[in-house]
Amino acid sequence: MNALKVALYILVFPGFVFQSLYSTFLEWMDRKVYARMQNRRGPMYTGWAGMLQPVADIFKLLSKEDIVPAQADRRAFAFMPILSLAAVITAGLYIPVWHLRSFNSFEGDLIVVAYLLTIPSFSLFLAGWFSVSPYSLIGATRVLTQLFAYEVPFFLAILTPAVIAGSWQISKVAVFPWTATGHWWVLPVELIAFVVAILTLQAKLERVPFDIPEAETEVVGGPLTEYSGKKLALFRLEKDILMYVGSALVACVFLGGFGALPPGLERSEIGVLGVLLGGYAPGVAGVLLGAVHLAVKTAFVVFLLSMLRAACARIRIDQIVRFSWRYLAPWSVVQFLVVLLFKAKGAM
Amino acid sequence: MPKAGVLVPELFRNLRSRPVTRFYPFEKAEVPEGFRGTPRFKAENCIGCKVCMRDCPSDAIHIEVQTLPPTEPAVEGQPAPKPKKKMTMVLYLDRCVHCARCAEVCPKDAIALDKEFEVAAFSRDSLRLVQE
Amino acid sequence: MTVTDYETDLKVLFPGSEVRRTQARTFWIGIERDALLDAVKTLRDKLGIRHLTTIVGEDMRDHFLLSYIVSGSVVVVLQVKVDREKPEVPTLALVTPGAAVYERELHDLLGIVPVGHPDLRRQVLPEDWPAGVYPLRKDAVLPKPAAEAEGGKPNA
Amino acid sequence: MPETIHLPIGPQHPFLKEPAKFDFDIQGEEIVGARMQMGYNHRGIEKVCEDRNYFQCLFILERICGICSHSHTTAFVQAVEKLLELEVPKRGLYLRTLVCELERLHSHLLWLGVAAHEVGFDTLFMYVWRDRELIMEILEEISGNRVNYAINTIGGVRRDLTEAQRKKILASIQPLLDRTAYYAGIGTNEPSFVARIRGVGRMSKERAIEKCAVGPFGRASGVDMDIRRDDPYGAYPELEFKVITSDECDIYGRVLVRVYEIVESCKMVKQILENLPEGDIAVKKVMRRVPAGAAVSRYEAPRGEDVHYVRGNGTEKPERVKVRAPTMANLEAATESVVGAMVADIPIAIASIDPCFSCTDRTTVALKDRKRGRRLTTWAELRRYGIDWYRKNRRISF
Repeated sequence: MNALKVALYILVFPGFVFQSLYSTFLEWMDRKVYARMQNRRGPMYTGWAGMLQPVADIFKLLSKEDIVPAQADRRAFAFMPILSLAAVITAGLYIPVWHLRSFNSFEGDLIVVAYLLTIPSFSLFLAGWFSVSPYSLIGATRVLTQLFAYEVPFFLAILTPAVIAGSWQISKVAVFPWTATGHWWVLPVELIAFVVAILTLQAKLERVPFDIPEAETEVVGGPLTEYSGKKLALFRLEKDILMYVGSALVACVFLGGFGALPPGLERSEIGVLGVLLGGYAPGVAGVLLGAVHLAVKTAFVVFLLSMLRAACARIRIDQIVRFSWRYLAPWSVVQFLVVLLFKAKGAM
Repeated sequence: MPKAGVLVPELFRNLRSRPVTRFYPFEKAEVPEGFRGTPRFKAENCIGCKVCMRDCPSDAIHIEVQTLPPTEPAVEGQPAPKPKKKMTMVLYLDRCVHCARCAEVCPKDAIALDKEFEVAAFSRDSLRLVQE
Repeated sequence: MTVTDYETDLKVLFPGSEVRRTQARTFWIGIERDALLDAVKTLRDKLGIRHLTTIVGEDMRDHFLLSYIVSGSVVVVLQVKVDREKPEVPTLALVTPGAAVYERELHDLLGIVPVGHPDLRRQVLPEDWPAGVYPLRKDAVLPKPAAEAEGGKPNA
Repeated sequence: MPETIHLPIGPQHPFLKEPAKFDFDIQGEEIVGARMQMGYNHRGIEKVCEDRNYFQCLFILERICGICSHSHTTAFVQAVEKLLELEVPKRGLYLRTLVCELERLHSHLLWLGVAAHEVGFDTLFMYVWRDRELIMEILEEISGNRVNYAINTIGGVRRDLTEAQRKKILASIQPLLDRTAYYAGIGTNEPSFVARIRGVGRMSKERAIEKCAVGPFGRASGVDMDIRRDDPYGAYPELEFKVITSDECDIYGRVLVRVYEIVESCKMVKQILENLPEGDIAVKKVMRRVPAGAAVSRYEAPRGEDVHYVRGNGTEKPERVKVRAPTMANLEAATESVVGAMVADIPIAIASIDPCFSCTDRTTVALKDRKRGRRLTTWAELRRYGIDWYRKNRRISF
């Protein structure tokens, strides 16, 4: 019975099926918002207002001819999309979707998720490396260079709320502002870390202005230049799910949670803001509200990402390294110091 | 001096305004007066001077002049009636560049360009227009 | 300096050649092949006319005529006759690097060899174009496409 | 010393809107060597013109390029008019110049959009192209079609401008100026965009002169050259305008030059429409036979100096037509300016001259294995192979 439940968790909710569907919805939203900001219409015809377009795109790719370059390492070439997809789905299982505790939650899952989210970058690098084409090679080295640029600020940023909450568990970090020991105003304190997290998440997702590894006009498709058919479809699905997991992670740790409290924590008085931003409800209502709450938060983060995509030009690889180490990393450290100062004063 | 996010107000303005994209295959754009579309032939005006053939830059027009056999027998003593001529224009639309030179040089206005702009086809044969 | 001043100066600088003026500010000067480099340098140093607009190659049937269009405040067309049997000219690419592309084009289309050109690759013709066929020569026999397009107008 | 990799770009590549081939030697992200190869768009138009009469040539030459189609016909008809010694009526010249300037507006806006797209700034690209429709609609209104206007004829223009059209164009100039000012603000203020164009693709004034660079590319390096002022034609002697130059010598300068040229062009369009003389638009009777002789005609196309050289021989057909498009003069220089920059700068640096390979080339090429130096296949073989493959494997015949 228990095994069946776990299988359901992994395959259906909050696992593969839910993640695929919700992430394609997020992709649709991203495309629609991006298009409207550019005064275009975006996807129109598949489903209501083109809602099924991302699904259709993936099915189209699945039905396309699959070509493997003659010089590429066939097994590694085929393995990379599966590896990265598996990594992001696993990471997604730790996101507290309907509940403030995911079924496999444990003390330290924040670290696990953060590490699992670096695997797609590495597999993308290896995918480019095994393709053996100049464009893939350049793209692959760019993936790695960019990884070194954004990874440290990203970690520093998402660990800041954890330090405040004094826990490495996503659900506890999420619910901390509404517990008896926490306060809702820890959320504005984390503002710098939130901005850094959004920027680095954009870099992780390789979207404008940080779509350097896949810059179409420069290196065609970057590491994915030689990919086609099913393998490319898997990579695309991975990209979508990565967007969902990344945004959901940022939303959870920075924007507060909603749902049932994990054991060992007590609830504080919920004010107006608490009701708006998160809070607590028991039973089925808690489950539903929790899920809706997370969906809305995630969509908000994706909206910010779309806006960032629309407002900028792509920068160069040397510029992102400089930007990251000159601004993002120092500011995350400053945020850390601020938080430590608060903690030392006993304010939290 | 560079300022971050200069485009953001415009982004929000556009988010609220109506998109400018037209639903092309369903809503067609109006072409202006004097649009140069497909050359159309009026056989009754044509005198068979073939100036259009001479000046067509892409060699897309072919005018055939066919002399029809007289319908009435010639009457003794009177001048023979002028033989009637039948004009046919073969237009190779796959070659036509829509420059309207034919319409411009035609002395009798036997060629005029219509407003048809969706002239793509799957085979060249369907682009060979015989107009009488 | 007015256009007339240029005319006087050009007549002084090119005493052996006829300086013909047309179209308000264009001067046509016929010069010898070997005098070309000096002429370009003279124009550049004495009159400040240094922008090489283009080089036009023509097949005049008994000889080739190259027109070097050099411009500044006025346009000077230096016309050089080239022997059909020995189609060679000194290269300008070392004096005016911008001339390199035009000389490559001449070499492709007319078969005129700019002697001393640093990089004489093919410029416009395909790599499987037959050697020795120069399309802009009047006597060139051009390869016809092997197949006709189906349904199209028959080739005359 | 890192390993040098050979990076081929083209003939097909997302950043190339038309086929051309570039070979770069790169070490990591840095470019250490650059070569280019044109000819993928060579259509033999110069040869074709020898076999056509002057009016046919006119329309063939118009199809050299989709963006600067009016440039080529104007340069050509000017040369023929010189040979025929025709005096074009004032109104004809003004209308011709009007289309010239409208074409420059639409070309520069197009370029700004493409440049933004090359650095991934798609939002600016969409906005600019949306507002470019203003100009496209005006051109459509005047000439009938959007791309090849076919407005020129030997001895004048083919269509007159009605009073209603004149008013309509005048009304749409001000919104366009406002939008241009806004884009100038975005182009110089958005940090990510400025970071990509400032100091990139440098070309010194000396090198630009040596390489005979023309147009906005040369002017952005401080080469003060503009055919409209130096060798005036059309209605330009009677118009007031500034020649925009910049000493930035980089892509930033080229953006500035083009944006301010848009403003100048708007002013010129206004002047033309306000002072449009009455009268004929074309010479009534034009000789079909052009006397023997040669004429050079220079024209300031949106991309720079466009030159046509026409030699008549007393018949209806020209003896020789030579076209030198502005991209031809700039492309080598632009390729050179990339050396020392980074791979990411290639698209924007090449695009900064607004390359138009259709203009520059006027056939096809075999694939060649560079390492082993042997020919792999010709286009004809490749085409045959493709057809056979599909017939065999997909049962599709062509």
